[in-house]
Amino acid sequence: MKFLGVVIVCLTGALLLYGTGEFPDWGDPNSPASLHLSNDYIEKAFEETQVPNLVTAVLADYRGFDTMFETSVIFCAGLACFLLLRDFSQKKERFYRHIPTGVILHVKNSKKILKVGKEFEHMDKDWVPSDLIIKTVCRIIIPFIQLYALYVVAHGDFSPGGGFQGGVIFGSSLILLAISYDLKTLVNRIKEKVFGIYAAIGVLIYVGIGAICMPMGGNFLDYSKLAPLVPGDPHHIRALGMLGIEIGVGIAVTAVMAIIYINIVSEGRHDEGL
Amino acid sequence: MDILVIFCLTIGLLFFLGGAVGIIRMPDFYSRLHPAGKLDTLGIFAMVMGLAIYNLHHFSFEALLLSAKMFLIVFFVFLSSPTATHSIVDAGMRAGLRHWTKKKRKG
Amino acid sequence: MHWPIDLIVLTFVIFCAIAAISVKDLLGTAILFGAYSFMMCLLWTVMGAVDVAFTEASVGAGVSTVFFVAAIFRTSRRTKD
Amino acid sequence: MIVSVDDVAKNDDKPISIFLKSFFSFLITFVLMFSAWIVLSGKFDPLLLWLGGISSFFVAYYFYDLLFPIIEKGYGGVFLRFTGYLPWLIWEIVKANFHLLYLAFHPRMKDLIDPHIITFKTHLKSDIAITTLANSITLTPGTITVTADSDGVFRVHAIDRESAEALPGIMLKKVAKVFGEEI
Amino acid sequence: MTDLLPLIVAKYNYWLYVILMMIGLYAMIAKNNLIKKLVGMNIFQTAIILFYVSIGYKTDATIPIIQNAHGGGSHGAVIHAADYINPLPHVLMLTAIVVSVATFGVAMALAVRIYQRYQTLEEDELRMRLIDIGPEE
Amino acid sequence: MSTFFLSVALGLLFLMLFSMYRALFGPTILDRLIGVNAIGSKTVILLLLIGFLYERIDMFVDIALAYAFLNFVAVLAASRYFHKRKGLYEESFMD
Amino acid sequence: MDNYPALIVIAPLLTAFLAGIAVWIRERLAYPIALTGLAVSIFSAGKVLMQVITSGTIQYRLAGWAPPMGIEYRIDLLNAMVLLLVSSIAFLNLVASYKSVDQEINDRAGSFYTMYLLFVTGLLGVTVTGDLFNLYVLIELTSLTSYAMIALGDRDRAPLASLNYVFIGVIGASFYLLGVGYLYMQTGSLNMADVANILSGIQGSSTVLTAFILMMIGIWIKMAFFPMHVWLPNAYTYSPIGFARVVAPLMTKVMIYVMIRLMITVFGFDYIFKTLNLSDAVVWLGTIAILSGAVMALSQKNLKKMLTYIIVCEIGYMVGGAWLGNQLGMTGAILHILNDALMTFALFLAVGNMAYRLKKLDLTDLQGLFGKMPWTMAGFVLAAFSIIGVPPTCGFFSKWYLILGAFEAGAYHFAGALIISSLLSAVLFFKVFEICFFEPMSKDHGHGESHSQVVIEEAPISMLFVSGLVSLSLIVAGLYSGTIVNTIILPFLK
Repeated sequence: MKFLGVVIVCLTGALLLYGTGEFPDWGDPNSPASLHLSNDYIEKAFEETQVPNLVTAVLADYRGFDTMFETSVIFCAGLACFLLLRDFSQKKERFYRHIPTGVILHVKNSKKILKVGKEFEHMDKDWVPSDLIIKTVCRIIIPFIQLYALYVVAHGDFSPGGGFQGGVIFGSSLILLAISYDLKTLVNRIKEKVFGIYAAIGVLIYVGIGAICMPMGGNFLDYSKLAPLVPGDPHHIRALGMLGIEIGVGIAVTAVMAIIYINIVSEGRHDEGL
Repeated sequence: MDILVIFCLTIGLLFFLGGAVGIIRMPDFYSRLHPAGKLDTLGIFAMVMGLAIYNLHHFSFEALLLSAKMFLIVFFVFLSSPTATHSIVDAGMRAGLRHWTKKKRKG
Repeated sequence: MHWPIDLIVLTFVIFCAIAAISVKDLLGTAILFGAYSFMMCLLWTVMGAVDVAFTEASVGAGVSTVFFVAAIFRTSRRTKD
Repeated sequence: MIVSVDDVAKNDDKPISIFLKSFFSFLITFVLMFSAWIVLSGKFDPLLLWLGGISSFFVAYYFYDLLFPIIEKGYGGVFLRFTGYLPWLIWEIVKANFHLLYLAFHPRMKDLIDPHIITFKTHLKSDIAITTLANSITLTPGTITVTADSDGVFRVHAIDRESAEALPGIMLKKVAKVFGEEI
Repeated sequence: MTDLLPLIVAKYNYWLYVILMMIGLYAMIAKNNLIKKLVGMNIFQTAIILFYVSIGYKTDATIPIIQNAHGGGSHGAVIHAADYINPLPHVLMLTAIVVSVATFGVAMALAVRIYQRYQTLEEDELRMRLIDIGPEE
Repeated sequence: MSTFFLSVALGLLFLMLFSMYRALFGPTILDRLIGVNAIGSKTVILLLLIGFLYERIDMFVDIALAYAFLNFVAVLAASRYFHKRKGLYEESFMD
Repeated sequence: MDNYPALIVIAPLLTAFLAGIAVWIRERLAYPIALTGLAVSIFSAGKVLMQVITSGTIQYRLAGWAPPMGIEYRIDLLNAMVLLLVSSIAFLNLVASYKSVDQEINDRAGSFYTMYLLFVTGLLGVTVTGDLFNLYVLIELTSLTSYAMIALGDRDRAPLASLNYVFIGVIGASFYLLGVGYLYMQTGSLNMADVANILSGIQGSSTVLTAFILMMIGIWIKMAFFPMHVWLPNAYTYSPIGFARVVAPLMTKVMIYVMIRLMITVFGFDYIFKTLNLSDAVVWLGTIAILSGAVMALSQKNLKKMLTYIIVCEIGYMVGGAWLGNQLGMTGAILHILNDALMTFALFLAVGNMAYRLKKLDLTDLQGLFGKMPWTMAGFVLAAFSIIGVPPTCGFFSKWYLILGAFEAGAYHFAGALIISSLLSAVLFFKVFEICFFEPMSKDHGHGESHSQVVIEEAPISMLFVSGLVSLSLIVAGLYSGTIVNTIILPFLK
């Protein structure tokens, strides 16, 4: 297998190097790639969409259709993790802790499930007391990370960033919550159902905004036709449309990141994790 | 003004250099964490300070906010860097890594 | 103007890539993979692709590494090559 | 509003006061978040300000209990004293950093250092005070907090005798003063 | 030497991308551990992203975010195409990164599933286990 | 000034080599983790410096900030692994 | 109303997310939602086909931007035909799979339907789009859904087969993406028509050649053309039957459509057959693919796995036919996309019916099935005849075109391989019929009581109905193949 691998790799490498022979120089401003379409984008995009970040303008407007499927792909990944790993069966071996006394109960193979609440709480199998310092610091940092994520989503038009990046950062703040406390804190705080619904709703916002344009008399995703629905300057309607879809993307990505993390780290049982 | 910037950046670079040398030279994992975790933190502090001062060259309200934003980085690094260091040490302790001592070397 | 930085970072990237696939411990692979993402992010910033760099910073440094560690946590660190 | 189990356990006598406390913590979080938004955004577009308000509200509504789980009197004083504490801390950090720098570059470094672990007990109660002390210890070079539990017991890894002797000492006193606790 | 330098500077990005790609491809084909293969897959994908981003780069151009959009000359200023880096490859690569993360997540989930069932991630050991199970079904 | 920034950036990259050595050859996993953590902190500064080189610093601060956050998350996750799974494997680089 | 082209793709996409929400609120709603979405899609596809036949190529600008800057849909006769085919097969399979999904994945059926809709969306999008990069994203959407769905099948082997598919699929998609990058570097554009326009000026470039090779290899990996076919048999065999029935007929066919689209629209015949001299080699590869597929099918013991090797063999037909370099061969290849999709679908429907009752599909388990499930077996026989190429069924006609094309191009080896493989598949299917018909069940008495207690009866009516419908359509398609060639394929190739 190793030998075969080397042969295939060398063949591919040779082919690719052969292809580089006629490349224009790196950074050449007059290469065909930076002349044909890109000049049109750079010169017209700001004027037509009022969005200074050209990448966002192209991503969410000119090639918004790509981005829609990209979001679908993300949704799909979350759904796939759910479908593949989610395990609804209850574990027979359980650990409980009596909160007032701190006594740990080890229940083997019983059908009766203790009521979890004021007196008892669930316990992981390899239980580690969560570290006080990490816990406190994360408690302080997490709201700021979340605010920052929302800021990134909202400022996708003006600075680098956008729905996807903001969603990922928000998702990792939730992951941080799960790491610094334990997985159950996250799962109890935000239910699985909520994540599932949000993941779908996020993409639905995107597709929905696109679809509304059709009865308004435009093509799919043609935000300029939304002007009658939204108060404000019709000049900025495309920027507003982009903001709308980025919020959708952000919601979907947040939920999906959390779903993937929770399912992988707990093998789909949603009880204990990293 | 420029001199101040250059001074800050050089100091920062010096701290980073100390951190880098410390990482290479220290005998064991725990003592390596000392330069890595802390000299770098101070290095970030010094360098961001220098850059923030440079940013205020053309003074305006926006530039001030931008410098504040840079200091936000310092704020978070000051919070998170010791925590990360602590967490790594804790991991090392739990993993059962022995720390280097002088006696061991002599005996 | 930026090409010296670019070249050095690119060399680091290749070091990281080689190391990541040849370390005999999957957790080490995960950590080096994180470093690989850092370098990639830096590379894209040098080339002016700020959005791509942002995405890589958020994905590679944050989520991807965490998923990786989570998967290793649930499987095993052992590897033969 | 979400009331976590801990809160209920600690003050289950007056539900109204819980509501008020959580409302206050919500309000403080909101204000803090909004000012953070202003610093981050740097733009005063009405649309962006609205979005900032909504975002801050969102974060504050769902996660207010993270930043300020229990509101007690005298938070303002703590903030003030904490800002007074910071310059001293930074000065300590800088001073001690040069010491470590000297260690790192010293040709016979291995003779100078003597890593060992020390343990000491304090009477700090609140999480935030313990965390501040632990992080301050970690930040001042030569020492790293290994563990710190809620009883106030610290285990510290020190790189040489000199840094170890400075502990707990003056730093503990300062931190205790900031958070108004006994040593 | 003075002639060689411009030549190297002009093309090294493309050569190194090919090397990176070969590393990834080699790991995917020749490595025995499934997770190592996944890492190879990711390196392979990033190599492609590197290629695209290299296409978009222009010397002496700034990042593709219009300057002074809200500041001084909001509408009067003419935008010169040569001043800004080509945004299109960046857009494409954002999509590609997202796709690669999604694939990575799904592949991780699959790896966890396989480990649950077989308690190993080494390909040769997996093959042995499959023989133990017996032929079809 | 921009030449100075460039040289500072190159100096940082040179220093990164040291951390990189620890990350690539570190005898234990945790040494690698230290190396990567140190690389991360240098990267934050480098991002800012590149921002000054492009003279568009306002666009690069965001990335650096995100970086400072997320580096922390990754390191925390990796070290958290040891809180639950005991034992340090012996390992050797490239043989 | 001229939003039909968008509706074809948007309707299943929109309903997919509605179904995704329904999963968490009321899981039963997911199925009717999915049905509605696909029905709308079929309706729009039919409308679009009519429109294309009467008034020529349709262009649809997404987001209202003109083509090279925005993404456009460009629907000509070939597109429209494949669109209708894909949406109707997806719809019919959804009707048929209600029961089998319940049986196989009952606790998360709603999510299965969501995933299914996304898969179909991907296929439809791949077919309809006129943009090279959009094609990549949609291929990845299709692949990602199929990775997940395949892994849901057989508990022991499916995840591993799926992970292997992930690795190979990612290599394929990445090669395609790389090819697009090379093209973009030379042309600066991503729109197919625009790229073709620019390419006609720079044919000799080595970059374009590399791009062409990379894209072709990528697509071949995705369609499991001969040397890259290793992932296909395992992946399709172990996938859940409700999904195997749709992925087996559609995935590879759509990829062949993509190949033909790239050959005709982007690079152009002149470039491929005049500038490059690769066609002989590819036709030889096709020949080998046909022969090896047929031989390997013969050696299988599991019915489902046997059929997957037949798919590999059929891919050889189509790729070889398309690369013959003449009109007859191309006509045969395009007609075979249609016919083979129907044939494979009919076969897998029949297999699905069997699997619903039998659970195990080794050839020895099939004994006496003609008596137990007569209608299913009738459908199976019809589909088998079509694969062999017995005249009134549609398989005969496309093979006829392919053989004519091979003779015209002088590729006698290809024609020979076609005939040999027909004979081999005749042998193969008659072996299966023999087992199903002649051997009685009596042997099983000594085996144990469990086997004889399971009363095997005919499949549920919904599955049977679809199976019968599709099998009949094989004959209909055969009888009308002249019409199809004259109204759709020949005008398209002109």
